[in-house]
Amino acid sequence: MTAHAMAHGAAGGEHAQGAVGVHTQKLGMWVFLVSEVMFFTALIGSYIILRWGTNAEWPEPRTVLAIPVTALNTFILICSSVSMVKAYAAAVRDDQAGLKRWLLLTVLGGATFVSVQAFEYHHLIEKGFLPSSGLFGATFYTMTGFHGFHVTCGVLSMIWVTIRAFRGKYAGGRFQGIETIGLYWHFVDLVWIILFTIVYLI
Amino acid sequence: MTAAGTALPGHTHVDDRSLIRKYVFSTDHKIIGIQFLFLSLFFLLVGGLLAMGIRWQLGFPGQAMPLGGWLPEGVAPGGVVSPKTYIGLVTMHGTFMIFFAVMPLLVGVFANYLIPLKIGAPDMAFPRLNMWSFWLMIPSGLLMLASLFVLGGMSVAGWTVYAPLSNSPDYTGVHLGQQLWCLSIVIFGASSLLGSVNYITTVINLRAPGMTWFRLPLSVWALFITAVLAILAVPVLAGAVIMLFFDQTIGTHFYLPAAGGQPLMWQHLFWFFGHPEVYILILPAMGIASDVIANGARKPIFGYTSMVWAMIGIAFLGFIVWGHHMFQSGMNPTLASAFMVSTIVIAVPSAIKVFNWLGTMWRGSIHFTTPMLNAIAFVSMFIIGGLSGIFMASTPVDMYIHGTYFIVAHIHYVLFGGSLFAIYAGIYFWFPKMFGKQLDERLGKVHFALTFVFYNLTFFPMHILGLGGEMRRIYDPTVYDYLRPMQPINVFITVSAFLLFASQLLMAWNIVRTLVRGKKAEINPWHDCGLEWTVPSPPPHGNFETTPTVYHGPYEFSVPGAAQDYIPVNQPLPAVPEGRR
Amino acid sequence: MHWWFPGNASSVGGKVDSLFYVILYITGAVFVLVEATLLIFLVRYRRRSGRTATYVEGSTKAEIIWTAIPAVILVTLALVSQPLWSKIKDSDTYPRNAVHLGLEAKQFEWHFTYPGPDGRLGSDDDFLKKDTLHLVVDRDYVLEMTARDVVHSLFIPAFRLKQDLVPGMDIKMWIKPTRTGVFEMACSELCGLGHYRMRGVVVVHTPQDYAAWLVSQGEATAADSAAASAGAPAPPPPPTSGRKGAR
Amino acid sequence: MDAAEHKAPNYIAVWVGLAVLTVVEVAVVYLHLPRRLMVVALVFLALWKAMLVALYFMHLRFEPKRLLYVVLAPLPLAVILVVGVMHGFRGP
Repeated sequence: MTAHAMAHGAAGGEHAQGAVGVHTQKLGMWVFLVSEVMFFTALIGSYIILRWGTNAEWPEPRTVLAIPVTALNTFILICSSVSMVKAYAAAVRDDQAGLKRWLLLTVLGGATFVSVQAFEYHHLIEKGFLPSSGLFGATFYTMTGFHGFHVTCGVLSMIWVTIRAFRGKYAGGRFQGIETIGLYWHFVDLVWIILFTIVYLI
Repeated sequence: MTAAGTALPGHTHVDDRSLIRKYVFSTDHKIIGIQFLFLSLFFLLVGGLLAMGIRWQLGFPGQAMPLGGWLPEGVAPGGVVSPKTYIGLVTMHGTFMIFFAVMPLLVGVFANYLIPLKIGAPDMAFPRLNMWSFWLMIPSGLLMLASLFVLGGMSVAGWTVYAPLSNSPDYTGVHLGQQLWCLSIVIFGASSLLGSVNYITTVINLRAPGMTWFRLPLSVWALFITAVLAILAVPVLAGAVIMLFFDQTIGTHFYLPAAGGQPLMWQHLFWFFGHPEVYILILPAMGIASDVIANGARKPIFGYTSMVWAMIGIAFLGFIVWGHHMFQSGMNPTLASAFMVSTIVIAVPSAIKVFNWLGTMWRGSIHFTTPMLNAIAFVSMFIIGGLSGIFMASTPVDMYIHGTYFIVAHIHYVLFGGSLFAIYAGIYFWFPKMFGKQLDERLGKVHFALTFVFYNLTFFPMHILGLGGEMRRIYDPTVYDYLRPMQPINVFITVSAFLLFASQLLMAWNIVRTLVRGKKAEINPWHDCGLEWTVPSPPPHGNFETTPTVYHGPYEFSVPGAAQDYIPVNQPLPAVPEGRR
Repeated sequence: MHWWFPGNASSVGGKVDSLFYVILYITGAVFVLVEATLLIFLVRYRRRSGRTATYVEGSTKAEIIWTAIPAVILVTLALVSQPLWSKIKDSDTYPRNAVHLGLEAKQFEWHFTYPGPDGRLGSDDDFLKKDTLHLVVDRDYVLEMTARDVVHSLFIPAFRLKQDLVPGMDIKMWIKPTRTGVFEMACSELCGLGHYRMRGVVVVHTPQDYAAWLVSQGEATAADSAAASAGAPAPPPPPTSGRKGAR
Repeated sequence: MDAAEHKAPNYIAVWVGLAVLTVVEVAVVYLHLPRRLMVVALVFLALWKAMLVALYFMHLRFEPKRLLYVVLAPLPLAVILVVGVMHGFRGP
């Protein structure tokens, strides 16, 4: 939507604005996310297939997983999504202080999410719920594990982006990088919204 | 690594990058394409060597292989291929050829090299990601190579690694080999993903002024559509393989029925990737062949628009036909019928393409250059591969020929007769641009003729074997009474295959000799219209001094009223003719 | 001589074969036409001095023709294939009075379960035979198949039948032999190191021979078999006539 | 430039919306509704939340239509895959 005037500076120079009317970096990220959708389709699809496509026995997720904690964690991830989008809004306004503050909050939110997930894993494993504990264990750890891996990657790149922000790399309207990484961040949030519902609640 | 750079002829332009940046960790799409070229030709050789092992055992079961005595006792006791080694060879031949030879040859080499040059861009949209796409192939390939030598042996589950055979060492004794296979494929998926993101973004956003969608060369269209297929299909494979890896390592049971898992789910996920993969392996070949045929016939491509729509149709339908690999798998027979219909429908766009190639040659002025010869071979062999596919599409007939040598013949008519001939056409065609030197035409034609003959002698008889009921992937067909009379065919195939392999060395020799002391190539040796032929050979870093402007479609050959029989796309058409593009 | 289909010996084989020949003739004709056209074009339109290529961009009429014709032919093929397919693979259409046999595949062995004198599978008098399937000619059978370890595939070339056996799934296949003799069966899905030697045979008997075989196996009394047939020859060597015959 | 630049969506409102929907989701689970109703409600709520994120946080509402097509491309394939495989297993 926004970055038209700032198209330069990214790889490709004068070509940055192309036929779809979308910045090259943003388009690239979207194409990448499309493939991520297919990756999670394989994992989530397998879960759906194994749980509802066959006659396998399936425990009530509530009886195994702690829903209140995870609901809180979901809320934390949503908050980090909001802080991300606020960081982006600040970058568009060239409000550098706001950008740094919101980015730090985002990193914090993401890191908290991963920590809570690690805590949850630890707890579940102590209870004896393992990847080898039937299909539910297998699908649960695979899906949430790969989501957690994505969040971790997101946190790491967000730390890198924050460092760059402190160095003033996004000043003067060069905010395309913030929007691009933001897309990834929101996508991870979106996947979690789906996962939380179909793995924990249903 | 591949020492691609060292063989490059000297650059004259000013370029202040260090040698390592220029030739090893280069972000230049042309260098990356050339790196892919040498890497995948190496794997083509590996895959070919493995095939020779397979053929020896099938032609002369139980006899010591020439040089087989050099192999360790565990692999080939007394020089004879053991059953385990045999299935390993079958598995790794397929794996190397599909993932590490043909796919990178088509996508890694030609998409990288051609897309920016042909659309008038200075480089890919994300040059650094592009570099990573190549450098991820290295660990992926190394892991796959390493899996040949690890404890427990290489994967023996076929290139389709059907679960549960691949799930557990209980069934085959293979553990590390299969795990490395999985890791390698996941890394391969990441590499392919980075490449595809680049190709798609580049084609959408970096086209030069005037290079509209329907002025794109068909090769670029094909590579673009291929990238779309890859981006949608490869992640599914990655997901499926990761679950397989977990089954092997951390005790999950995705595909193990004992704990409620579903072996058929592997087949579904694999073929959901696998069938688009088939088109990933053939669409770029179609695109390359289209470019070369228009050039060789000195005529515009017949029905350019329908060629584009046929490819789009193939890509779309390619996602709803995966079940035809599983007709006999115990899948719901009603669903199989649905897959039969979609499979049969997908033959139509393929037919359209063949007719359009014929239409392109009709009333042309066909120059029998080496690239053109290979492209013609591509068309004629693809016809056979396409027609033999119809037998499998019909579910009752498939019941008999499924899993027999008929399938092996079919896949090789499509992947060797189709893809590889087009790859050869592409290499002969663009080699002068890549290296600034012209491959020896005479040697090229000899190579073509020998390949064409021995290729057909190798693979055509496999149809007969299949109809006689010979199963694929069996170590020793002479175990069966009804197969024994056909053993002479196997011997014949084996001899032909050896000669086919030997013929390929001619090409290797041609490449090496040309690189060392080849004839210097002109800027536009084939008198082609594409943008890549308007820049020096090899093109400088950044490709174009000024961004070119495109005035018309890619195949303006023999335009009436024009001074020469081709009009480069960056020159306007003469005023009169009725051709609009 | 043996470089083609093994002689057919089942109720569906003839239909599969004729469908194959239909496709072979169609594709063969297309093959000859298209490749001949290609060759003619290559000769006729080769580069010659004094002749230039004609600038043609395409023809909508031609495109429509060569889209429509293959489409019609192919859809017809699908329509022709569909009923035969359902008849072979859809277990709802199998004959009601068919004899049910069990088959469990494990690595490199076929375990066939026979219903015994009571004719019902799953009762005490069931008996098991490895790697050999004994059938009576012209009788309907339904194989109830599963696999113990990995995916196998039962392939009886002379019957033109093939069906994967998947662990955890029960799959039924209808068989009706039409000719006596001994026919080989194989596994056609890679199932491990011994895949190539997962061989078995189908012995198709006349009713009398079958009864005698049952007696010889101790699975039926002479009285039972006498009821089924008159005068069965003593220990019956499997008939060797028609062995994988291509007659 | 385009619309979004001028009227940036109210991100806080979206955030509140997401938070409320999450609470409703958890409530639905503990309400002991009939199973089928619960599943339908949960799927509906999850899709609603996902839409909010995609449309506002990822700005899809303000992007050109053509980008939307790119983004939506995999969804039918995902449905085809899951539905296809589930039908692939023989009926009970």
